[in-house]
Amino acid sequence: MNSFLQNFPILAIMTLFVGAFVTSLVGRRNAVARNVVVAISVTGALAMMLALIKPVLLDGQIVAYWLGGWTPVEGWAIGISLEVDALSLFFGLIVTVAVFVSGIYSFTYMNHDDSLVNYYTLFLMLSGSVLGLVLSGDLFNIFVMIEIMTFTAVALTAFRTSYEGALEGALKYLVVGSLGSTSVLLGIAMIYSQLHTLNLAQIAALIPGQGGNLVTIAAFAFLFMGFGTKAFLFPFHPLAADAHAVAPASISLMISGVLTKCGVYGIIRLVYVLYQNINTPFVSYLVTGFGAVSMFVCVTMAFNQHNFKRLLAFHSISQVGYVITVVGLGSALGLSAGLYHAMNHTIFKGLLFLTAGAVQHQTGSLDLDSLGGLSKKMPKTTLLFLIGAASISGLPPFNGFASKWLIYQAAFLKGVYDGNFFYIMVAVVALITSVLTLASFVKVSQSVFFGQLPEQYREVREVPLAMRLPMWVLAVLCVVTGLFPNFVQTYLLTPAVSAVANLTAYIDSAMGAGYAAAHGIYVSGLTEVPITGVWNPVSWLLLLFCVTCGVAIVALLASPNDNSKLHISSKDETAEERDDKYESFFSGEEALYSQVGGSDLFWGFKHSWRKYFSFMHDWHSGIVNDYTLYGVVAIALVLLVCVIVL
Amino acid sequence: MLPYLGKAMTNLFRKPSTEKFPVGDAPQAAERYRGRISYNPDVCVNCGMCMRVCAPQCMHRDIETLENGDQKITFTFDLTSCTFCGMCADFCSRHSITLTDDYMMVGTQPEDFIVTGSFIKKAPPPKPKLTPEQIAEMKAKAEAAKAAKAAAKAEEPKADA
Amino acid sequence: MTALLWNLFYVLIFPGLFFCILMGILLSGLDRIWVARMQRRVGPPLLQGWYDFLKCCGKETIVPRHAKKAVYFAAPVVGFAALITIALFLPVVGGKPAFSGTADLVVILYLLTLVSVCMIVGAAASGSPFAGVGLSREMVAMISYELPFVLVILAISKVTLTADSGLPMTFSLQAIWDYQTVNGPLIAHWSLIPAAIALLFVIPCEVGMHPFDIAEAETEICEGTLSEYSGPPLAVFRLTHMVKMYIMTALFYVLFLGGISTGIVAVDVVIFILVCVLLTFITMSLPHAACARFKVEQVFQFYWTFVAGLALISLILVWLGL
Amino acid sequence: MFEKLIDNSMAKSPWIFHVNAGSCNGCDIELVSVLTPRYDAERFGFRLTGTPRQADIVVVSGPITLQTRDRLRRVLEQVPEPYVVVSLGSCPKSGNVFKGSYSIDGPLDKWTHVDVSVAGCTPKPEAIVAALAKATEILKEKRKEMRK
Amino acid sequence: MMIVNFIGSFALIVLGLYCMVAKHNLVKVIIGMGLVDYGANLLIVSVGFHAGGTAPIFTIAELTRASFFVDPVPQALTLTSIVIGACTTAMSLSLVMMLRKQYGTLDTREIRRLNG
Repeated sequence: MNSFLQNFPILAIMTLFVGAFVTSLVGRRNAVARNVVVAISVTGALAMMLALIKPVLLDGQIVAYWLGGWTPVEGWAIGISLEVDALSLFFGLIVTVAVFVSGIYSFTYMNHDDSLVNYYTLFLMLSGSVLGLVLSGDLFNIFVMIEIMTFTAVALTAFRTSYEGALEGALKYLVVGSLGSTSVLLGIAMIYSQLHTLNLAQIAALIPGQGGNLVTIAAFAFLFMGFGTKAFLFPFHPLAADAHAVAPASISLMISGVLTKCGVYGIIRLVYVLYQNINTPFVSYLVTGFGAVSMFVCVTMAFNQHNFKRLLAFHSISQVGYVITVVGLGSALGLSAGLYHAMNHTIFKGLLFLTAGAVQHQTGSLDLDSLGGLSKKMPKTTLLFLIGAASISGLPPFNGFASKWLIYQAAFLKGVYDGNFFYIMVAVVALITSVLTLASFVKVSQSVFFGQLPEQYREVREVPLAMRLPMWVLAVLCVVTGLFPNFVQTYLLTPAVSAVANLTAYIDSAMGAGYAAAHGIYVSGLTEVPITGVWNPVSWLLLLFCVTCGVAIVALLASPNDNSKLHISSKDETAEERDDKYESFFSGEEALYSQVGGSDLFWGFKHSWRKYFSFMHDWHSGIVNDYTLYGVVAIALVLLVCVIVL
Repeated sequence: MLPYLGKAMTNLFRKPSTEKFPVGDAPQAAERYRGRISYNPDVCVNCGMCMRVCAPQCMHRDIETLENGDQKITFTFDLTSCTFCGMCADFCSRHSITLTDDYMMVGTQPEDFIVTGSFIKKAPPPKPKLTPEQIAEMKAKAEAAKAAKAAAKAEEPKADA
Repeated sequence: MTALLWNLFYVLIFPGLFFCILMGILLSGLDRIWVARMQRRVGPPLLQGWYDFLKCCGKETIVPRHAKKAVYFAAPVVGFAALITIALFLPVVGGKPAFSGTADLVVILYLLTLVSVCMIVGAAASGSPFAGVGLSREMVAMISYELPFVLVILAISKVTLTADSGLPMTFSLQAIWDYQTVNGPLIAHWSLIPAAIALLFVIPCEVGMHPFDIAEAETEICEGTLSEYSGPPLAVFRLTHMVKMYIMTALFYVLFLGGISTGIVAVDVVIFILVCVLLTFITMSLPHAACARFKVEQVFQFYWTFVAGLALISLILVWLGL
Repeated sequence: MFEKLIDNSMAKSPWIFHVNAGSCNGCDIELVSVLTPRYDAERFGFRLTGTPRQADIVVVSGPITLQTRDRLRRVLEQVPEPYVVVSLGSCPKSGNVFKGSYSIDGPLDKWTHVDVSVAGCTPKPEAIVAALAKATEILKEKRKEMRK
Repeated sequence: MMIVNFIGSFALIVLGLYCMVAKHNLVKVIIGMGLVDYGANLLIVSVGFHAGGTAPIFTIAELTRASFFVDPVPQALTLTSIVIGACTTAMSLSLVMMLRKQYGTLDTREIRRLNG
């Protein structure tokens, strides 16, 4: 390995942290210098991550870097390490791309706000901490990074202090999030008490020898729930919704696209690498069950929402639920499906949050009931939103479809091969959730972008190019990763999955060759499942193109060609005088107040489930104490069940 | 739902109950159907009763005086204004208005809905002129009658007593 | 070159455009005649769908002021194209789809969703409040039938997967067809009979035929999703509706009655067409004649309790290896 | 050739949109009865649509009341070319018994061209069928003229 | 002997959680957060304690195999954790102050505009 590349992980992290520091120094007076520093930091981090693709993802090497040169002595890791295998780099790439996009977007998006130095300082700290988390090879370092992450995320959530509910959302996030941090800390303490080490590789080597040690099992429960909190799993989802809805859109992107991925990363590391107990049926049930419940509950909660970003927030948790669900299957197919969906989720949910931010930036409102008809005023944003919505709903040929398709197959095949009905039902729930997601996004598109344009938004304009550019980056990624799943599979997912499976390499590259063998770690914890069926979107797309051409030819033949009266007639929106011919048909009435509110759109569906919905509405009471109680109960239950069963 | 399914299945093999109408002749209307108005000007006495009873005022009378002093009277019935209540026919003492059973009142022009008829009303013969003697005689007759009446009145109380 | 020509033939003529339109018009005409007969009416001519299509093509297209023009025109065409694409994946004759190996059941499920979504997006783009109500109903209908549909597909996949025919592909239609060639049609598999009944119920709702046409209730919400459509785009939507009848019946044929092959293509085609016609009668004409239009929540409850229950019974039976 | 086909289909698939401009419902019921098994207008391709955007024949019943006047005008504007207006019953043509009322702003001719009228209060369904048949011929002619 | 510490940390955590769940005053909720933190810190320090060990302050030359000292890592962890806890408390208190200005109350039952 090129020794120069060896330094890239720490350099990437430090670029962001030093960038934060420099920003606060120079940015106070000079906005241009500040923006330059931010741009250099995020681009630098991205470039360094990209430079690591070749050795880590393609060649399968593992970068182990010991801070201060404190390499292990006599088989004990005494220093702090950064250990970048393909899995870490996969998440690192997700993080840096999201950070890059969010940073560029912020330049224009945040120009209405003041004290931007604080914003960028916190933003870079957040990015640095997240990157540090996924690249770290040390458990306590992970805790510190989680704390910095939570802390900066809370500060950024409350950044627009005057915004309705911003402080409230931030406080709830902080209070309930502290439960998660504490439980991670307790887990670390317990692990340390038993193993006397904090290095991930060493823990991974030592834990199987612990057998039925109650303390490590309790530590497992604590760590699982701690990372679960960071991924906003089921009983913790209300705080995600509160925080997303009130944060600036660029930060919502970070919270949903990046912070939740840290939780996912933590859980994958925990169950696949540290404890290697994913093939225990109980752990599989636990992880999959949590994922499935959050997937379903959050998508139904999204039906009740009136706020654009709050709705997106619930979907965010729902999609993370998909990821956790398949991660819990414990098969190679499931893990690769989960990683694929995690990546796609960052892309499309980032895109959706940015379009929401664009709407908020131009109209000042996020209320689904009062917005409408913006497709006329913001056509490009509408197109971007539709791409994002189609992706998240899993419509072919966008990336959401490719990953969801893998998810269904993984769940179904797991069920069939294990002869377990539970996983079949998980597959069904996943499909139904997908349809409900679609319904929810139909509601958003109808009530924000289509329909009648309210009078007060007549003067709304398209967002500037500087804001559209990051969105286009994400939209292109949506299409590209959807169109070439084989490419993604070969170059990103397979290395990451095999890195997880190849545990000995992970341990040996940190602790020295032969360490894993000495502790009896030989084989991966993954069962290989053949991937069935072929999803080849390119040929499908060609086919669709051919057919569209055919249809268009027929349509052209059918349309009268040289007659003005029988042609398509339409009226420019800007025309001053009203022409009734081009008004919407509303039984002859003037269609002025005929907008169908977003919250009423699915009353037929909601009516059938009114008991469930009213229960859920009451359950999400908005009181901090209640949310804390749910969290405490969940942690206690998981702890109890883990100790009893494992 | 099942009985409906059974019914549907049996109906499938039965003859449709649809009229053939637009192909071929229109079917006969029901007995005493009130359709297109027919007006026979030859028996009309120009009493104007029909116009009085017509709620929507669908008929219109044109009186045109001819050179010889006769009047040409034209009745016009606007079918697009008629409610086909039949009141005109009922009140027509000479049965000059009747409601036929022709219901096919379809047209593209206003003329398609006009029923009209006219007749000549002969001018009455000129009145004879009275001489002054005749007038005086008539006046005297009137006076006498008056006196007789007064006398009869005077005798009445006596009869009661 | 020959391959290209063959592909063009597939797309434009045989399982593709021409054949789909032909079958769609035929089935919709038959359906309308049957319904008329069941109501003791004469009914429209067989080619009424074709006349409707042509007439709509000859009308003016008014794009409403609130509509998003590009989406308004793109939605019907894309939806129709997606539908034709499904037809290319169905191994209707001789067990060979025109484009094999590029798709399977999940893709078809999503393409069907795409067709509905195109209608929904088009309706949303037309900016009409009635279309807003219509698209929400369309969406609820979609949520309703998707659950039983998925359960049916899972049951079928389980059966074909666990069979010892050495087939690695589970969701592949080709594999399902091959399984049926060896083991006889799936409808003869008694534990799949509830699933077949469930799929029969799914067909009319998927197509949007009368008792389930809540999205296009013409008297109630003024044509709903199609409220603002006129001219050629409307014509394409009507055509989509008709072709969908063919696609759904053909899908049932492939899933439950596949594997029948006499070896002579013409005979196979005739059998296939007859089956489609019969299925149209059972699943669309009969409920149309016998039922009034359902309410939104009734559709939802019916599909998530009764039909999904049938499909679930089937899935459990299959699971138990029966 | 294609245009000829379309012209012919125009007469074979006329869709009706019905506007009630203050009618007493008598004519409306008779119009619906045209679609019943006995008269079965569907055999000529007639179909009641819910929106003027898809209409070929607009059937107006009722005197034009002040309340319905603007709505009627809006609906008539929203019908795509070519289309035919049929006035159903006596009211739209004259106002019938409501003639001269303060709340009537008729007749229909004041607001649009009326192609076919049916008299009667109410017309018999056979008469309506005949009127619609006439309307389809006019529709075809209109389309032909527009093409030229 | 360490059992007392473990019981103490357990008690602190439970007390803190009780505060967070049952108290409706935001300041008390934050005190609860602090208590949970302290409990966790106590646990970590206790984990690294060896009875009879010396303070882990050495130069490289003094370090031998026979040296017996308490584990330094948990103490480092605790220090870090205490710092983080202080930050969190400061942050939450500042949020509480601003909330008080905006909502005019500290009662959690009234600070629930984001719900449902």
